[in-house]
Amino acid sequence: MSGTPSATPPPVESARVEEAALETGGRFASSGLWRNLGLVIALVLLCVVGIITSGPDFVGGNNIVTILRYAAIIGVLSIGMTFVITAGGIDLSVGSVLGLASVWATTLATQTIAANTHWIVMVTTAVLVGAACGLVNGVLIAYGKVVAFIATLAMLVAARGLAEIISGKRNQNLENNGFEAFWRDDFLGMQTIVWVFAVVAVLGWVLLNRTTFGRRTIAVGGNAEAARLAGIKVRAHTTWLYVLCGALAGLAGVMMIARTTTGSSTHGTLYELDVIAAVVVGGTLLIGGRGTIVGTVLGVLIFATLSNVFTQNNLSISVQSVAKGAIIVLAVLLQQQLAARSRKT
Amino acid sequence: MSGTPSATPPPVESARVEEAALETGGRFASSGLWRNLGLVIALVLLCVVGIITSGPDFVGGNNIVTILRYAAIIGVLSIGMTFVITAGGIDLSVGSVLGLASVWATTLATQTIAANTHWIVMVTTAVLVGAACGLVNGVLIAYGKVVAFIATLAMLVAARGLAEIISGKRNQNLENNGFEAFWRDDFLGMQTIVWVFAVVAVLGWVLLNRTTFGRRTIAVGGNAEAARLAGIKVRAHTTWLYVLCGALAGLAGVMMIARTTTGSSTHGTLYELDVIAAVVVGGTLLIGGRGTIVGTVLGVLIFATLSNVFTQNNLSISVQSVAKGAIIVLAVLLQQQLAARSRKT
Amino acid sequence: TSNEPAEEETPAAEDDGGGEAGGGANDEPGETVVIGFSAPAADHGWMAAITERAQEYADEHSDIDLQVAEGTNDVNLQISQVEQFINDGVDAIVLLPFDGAALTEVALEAMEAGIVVVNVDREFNDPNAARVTVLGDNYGMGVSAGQYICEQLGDNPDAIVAEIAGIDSLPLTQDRSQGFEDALGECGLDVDNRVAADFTIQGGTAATEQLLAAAPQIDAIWNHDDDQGVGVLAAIETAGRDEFFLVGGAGSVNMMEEIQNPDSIVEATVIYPSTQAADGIALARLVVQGRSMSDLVEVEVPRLVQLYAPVVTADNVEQYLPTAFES
Amino acid sequence: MVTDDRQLLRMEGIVKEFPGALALDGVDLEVRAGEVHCILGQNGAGKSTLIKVLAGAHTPTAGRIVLDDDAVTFGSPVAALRAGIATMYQELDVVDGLSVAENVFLGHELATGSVVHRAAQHARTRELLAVLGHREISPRREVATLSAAGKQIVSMARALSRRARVIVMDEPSAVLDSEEVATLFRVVRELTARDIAVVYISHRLEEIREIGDRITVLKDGRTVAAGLPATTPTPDLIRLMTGRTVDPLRAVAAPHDAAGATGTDSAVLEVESLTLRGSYTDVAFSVGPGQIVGLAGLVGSGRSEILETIAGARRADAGRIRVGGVALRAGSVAHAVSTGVGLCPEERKSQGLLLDEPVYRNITLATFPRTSTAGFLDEGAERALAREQIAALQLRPEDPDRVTRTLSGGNQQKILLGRWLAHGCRVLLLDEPTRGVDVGARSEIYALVRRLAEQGTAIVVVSSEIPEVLALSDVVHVVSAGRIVHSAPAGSIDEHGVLDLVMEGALA
Ligand SMILES: Nc1ncnc2c1ncn2[C@@H]1O[C@H](COP(=O)(O)OP(=O)(O)OP(=O)(O)O)[C@@H](O)[C@H]1O
Ligand SMILES: Nc1ncnc2c1ncn2[C@@H]1O[C@H](COP(=O)(O)OP(=O)(O)OP(=O)(O)O)[C@@H](O)[C@H]1O
Ligand SMILES: [Mg+2]
Ligand SMILES: [Mg+2]
Repeated sequence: MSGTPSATPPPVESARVEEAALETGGRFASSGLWRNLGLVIALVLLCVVGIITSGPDFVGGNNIVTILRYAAIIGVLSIGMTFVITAGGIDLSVGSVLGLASVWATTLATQTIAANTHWIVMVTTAVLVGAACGLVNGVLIAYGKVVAFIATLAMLVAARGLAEIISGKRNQNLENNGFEAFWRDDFLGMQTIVWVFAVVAVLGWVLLNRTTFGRRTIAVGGNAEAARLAGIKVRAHTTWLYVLCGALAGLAGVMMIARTTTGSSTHGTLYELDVIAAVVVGGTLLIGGRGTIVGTVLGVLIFATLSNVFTQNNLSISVQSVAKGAIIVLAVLLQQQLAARSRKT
Repeated sequence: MSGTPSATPPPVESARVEEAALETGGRFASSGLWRNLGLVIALVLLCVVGIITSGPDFVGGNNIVTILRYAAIIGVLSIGMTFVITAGGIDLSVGSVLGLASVWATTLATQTIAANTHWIVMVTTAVLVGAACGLVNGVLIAYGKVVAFIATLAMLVAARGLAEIISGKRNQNLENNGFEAFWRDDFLGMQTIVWVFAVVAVLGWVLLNRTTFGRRTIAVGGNAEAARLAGIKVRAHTTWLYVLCGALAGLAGVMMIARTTTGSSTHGTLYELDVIAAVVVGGTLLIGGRGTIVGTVLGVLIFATLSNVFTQNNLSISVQSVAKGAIIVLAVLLQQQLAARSRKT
Repeated sequence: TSNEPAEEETPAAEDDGGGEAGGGANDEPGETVVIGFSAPAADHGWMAAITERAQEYADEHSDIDLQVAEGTNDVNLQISQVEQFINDGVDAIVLLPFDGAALTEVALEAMEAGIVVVNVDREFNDPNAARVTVLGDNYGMGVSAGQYICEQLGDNPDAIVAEIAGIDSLPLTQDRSQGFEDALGECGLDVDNRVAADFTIQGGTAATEQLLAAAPQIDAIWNHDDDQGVGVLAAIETAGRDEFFLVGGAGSVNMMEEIQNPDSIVEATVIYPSTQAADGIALARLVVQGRSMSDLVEVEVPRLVQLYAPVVTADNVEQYLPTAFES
Repeated sequence: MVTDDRQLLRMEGIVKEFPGALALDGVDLEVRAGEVHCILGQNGAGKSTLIKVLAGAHTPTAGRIVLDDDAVTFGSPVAALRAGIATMYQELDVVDGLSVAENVFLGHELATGSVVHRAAQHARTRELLAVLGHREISPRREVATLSAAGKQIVSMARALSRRARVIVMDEPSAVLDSEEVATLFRVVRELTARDIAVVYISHRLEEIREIGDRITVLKDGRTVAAGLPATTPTPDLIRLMTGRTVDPLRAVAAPHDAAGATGTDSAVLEVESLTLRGSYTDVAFSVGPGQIVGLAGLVGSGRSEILETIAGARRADAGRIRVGGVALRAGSVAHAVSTGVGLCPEERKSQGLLLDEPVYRNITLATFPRTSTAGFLDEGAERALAREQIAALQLRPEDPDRVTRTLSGGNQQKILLGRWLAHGCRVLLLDEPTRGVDVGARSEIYALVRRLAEQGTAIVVVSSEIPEVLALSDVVHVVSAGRIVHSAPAGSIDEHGVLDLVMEGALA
């Protein structure tokens, strides 16, 4: 393919080495430690601020749980996004797919026929709806060759609209006791959705770091042409990645139902930005080829803790925004300092 | 320069090649023709739909002007974005920078001291505010090596917050007759802002295609290392690109004031998505290295006409969203068909 | 399904509503009136209800041809929608602007073009920009909520009062909060914790959880908006807190059902009518057809109609349920 | 050191340290005006790093550069260019999105007030291309549409466009065929005649014989010999570079026995009337077990496309491909790989390697499904597998966890071979397997290819170095303008014969 040289060289060789260094620092293990160390420090700093400003209760069980609950949904979305971004793609539609799934599942649940069906049916529906949207994204991108940004932007708009049509812009109130019993219940002091996040994160880590699927994902993101010539079915794989991301968005939809007891076409509005921010702050490269689940989880927790600290201090939303912007940048800069340090060692 | 890695390469190598083909298709002229032909056809189709559904008045002067007025602001933002994306970067903050600039300029204008100052002062303020935000973005990205997506996302959040603080969340009503006289006046049947868009577009075209600045922008986006080795100051250049984009966002802020007679922290909310969509549909590569002003202008007009057609037909809002999603994808697919064709020739 | 009741009840409500307001004569079909309608994005129940009520009212009147533009929060787009209505030469434009000030100029253009402009809910900053203005009472909402809470807690000056606002950057939110603050001030109370959501359920849940985590002991909460109220209640339930009572805003069906339920913490909600736009359409029709509000002696339709913001409690909830909106 | 009047440039004790790698450890280089100064060294010896230091692309950790007897420091490429040092880098340094002319004048555009004089640039570029004997390339043409060779020409034109006193060429001949190289040398002679110094890096010793005046040899980042005459006998040079004595080509003087040459009956790979419009037409040949078939021809003759089609990376417009009797699914790399076809692509960086991944993951890229159980990876097994290959290929450094990007070109090439050795295939397709590979590594690679053949692998080699093809393969097919114009046992034809055939084919 004499055409490929034109497309492949990464925008900036040196910058890419730089970036790569952030991730690898010549040797693997070491930098991974350093990178996450940077995020951990950021997180600890936030907690310190929290404790100073609003007393030791900040790290008390209640507040921790609050933060985790808040983080859970964004978290599940971020795990899926990590895979897509690692493969060099992007999915702007996660937020509205979440909304669509929540509406679909609840309309099903609120229909008399389904009132007495088991809640598993509901969950399955949501996940399938999400996976279906992901499939459309994936096929458009991998086979239709539509730029991921555009294809998923289109899905963002379309899914939201479909959700509105289905729900008639009404909140679908949940009428399924079995569901409430399981999903809104606490287990070892944590609401189910927190456990779901934990499980998804662990499985995600295994999938990305310990399976051929994860390895293929990294290869596709790192150099798709090389992956293809090595016999990896790049298109099929890409499609599966978006299906995975969509299915997780569907699951997140269920979690949103659990959290709010309703399905609504407005669920998940603008989540895509929070999710991408968390993933990238976590250290996954937007140019693809390198992804870290641990980093993503830390990124999610940092943002969740951040807004918690803000509310604890009763800050005005506007001030929060300004501070948030500054902190995002500082977090990334800190991270880079440490990564650079790690390269020297 | 490290802004460039933030460009989102499509996951599939072949997709990249395909994309490159969109742009080059063997020879420039021909493919340029083909690519734009694709967009022109899409535009014509939309107009045909418009005429069928709402009579010949659709292409009557009045409606055309309406479409152009609406397109003008997004258009000016898109020109700036075209440069940033061509250089392999991205600027998510244009919308909120627009809002900030509008607020800043109007607070200035509503201050008694400034009541009698010339409106030029106001315009200058807005543009400077925009440029300043752009400078921050540029420095963070080029020198701080913060991924463009994150840096500008932070700016998005921060600028919005700052705008709210400055305006106290009240919109600032314009009290400057000189300004109104010039900016809200018609000239040859077009409101001033339409002419501003026209001028910016033409200057943008010249800048990108006929000056060293433009050529170097493509070099930075296409192969930053090569650019560096050829003696181009990649970091400085990258910074200037974001300054340019910011300044244009400031100008767009002025246009928004002209259109609404108010400055508000809510101006320009979510414009970033519309703008990026227009630029990419226009045929500029998100991975950088290729940019087209003509395409961008056509992209902007297509979206403007689209929502105009929608209003004409008073479709249900939700149906509109679904349709919009579908149309975006179709436009891109059509575009690719023609580009592929042009490669064969 | 959850939205069936709306379909059943609302038409009825509109009919006798129309009857009381307009009297027999005004329901007679007149010459057809083309009305352009533009409102912010129907991104939550109340706004959705606004648009649907308007649509329903138009459907019931054979002489109304309603043009509905894509709901949007982009003033730039909304302006161009109005411009299109002017181009199409509609008889009247019913406009619920995302931002009143921003659409004043284009509304003036419409008026100059001889089109009857009816301004709904968010006020223009030039009285000449509209022939009729139909306003909800945002400041009044805050006052009513504040007064109710004062009645309940008045005796205890250091009671903890929390406020869950809507989209903080909207002037209407500012007005509501201002009214609330002023009314509380009357009885020596103040807002101890304030969080802002965004009229969405998820926003309500998130904001409330944070609020509850931040304030271990609360006596009363005012939630600006019953749409986000669903999320607010979910969060309260999750936290298992019930030491306080909650006052809602806008007046959705499920909030009123909560009010009917004695062991719910929801004690009251302040109505913010979702029929404003429908009323706007009704008035636009009358103006264009040169009719008057026949219960009034005046032969012209008045230029300002401000709707009342009553407090709904267990005592009077039956009276309001029929016209409540499904969030 | 003694400075004679002709001396133009001197580099003393240059040290360059990268995080985790000491690339240069005290290099001395001394260049005279009007000479062709060759730099020899194994892959990873530090040649490219040295010239990047000279070009201001890297700032040296230590050492000084003396130009016209006064010390200079190049903070940036611009500084070096101003000082009259123009460089053609090893990695193609052109911008695809720009036209040929724009690439040539990138960074020093002909412009007034930053408005480009396109006409002037086109005119000047046309002259430069004429000098380089490539009138057919239009200055307006977009560089993305040029083949690798075409791009090399463009960066050559760029170097010429500068008013340079020293022109550095880092392996310019790597992507060129013998015709192109001849033109290149003509140009070089014209330059030196104008008293311009040329620093020339290549792994092809015969080129150095032909063009070079003096030679500096690098080994492991140190200068092991400076200012040798170009007449220094090959064995000495090789010993200096590698510390061993090898003559790559003789090392593998192919036993052209009948067994190797025939074997069509039991052919492993059979290609029938294969056609890809715009690249090649009606290509047919077959490769028996243990047979090495070479495709000789000029750059752009379509050889890569043929290999890529066999590997399933391209879908032919017509024709059939069979491996061991099994017809390959057209356009399916996965199927080709699973049937035992492996391709070492021409552009190793863009088509072959995950540059930011560790070496072992690149070696196991086609194999990791096998080292895994039920989809779960066993990195231990992967590393073990990788270590075997690293040892077999004598990869430097011998570290499976090293990030691939930081290895030198030749070592990267070895990784690609290692990938298919690890995978083990019945048909191995090698596109320019020794491009940019040093003498030592070459002989290793040749020996390796031989060994594979002896183990029964069917091998197809594409190379622009005709002697290489002739020495390595049993049967040679001469490709010209997308057609096989001649097929013969390698023994029965020599370089000139091949070139004549190519020319005829091109004319026909
Ligand atoms: N960016 C880098 N980071 C770390 N090490 C590097 C980097 N670039 C080069 N090196 C190391 O420096 C040494 C010299 O590399 P260089 O490319 O100069 O070798 P070379 O002589 O040009 O080899 P070749 O003939 O294959 O081009 C190698 O060991 C390589 O691994
Ligand atoms: N990017 C490209 N765009 C269009 N045509 C190209 C491109 N690259 C190569 N070609 C054409 O495809 C054919 C084969 O090119 P290629 O260089 O792959 O042949 P080759 O024999 O493999 O040369 P090499 O010895 O460099 O491998 C030639 O006609 C060439 O001009
Ligand atoms: Mg080299
Ligand atoms: Mg080739």
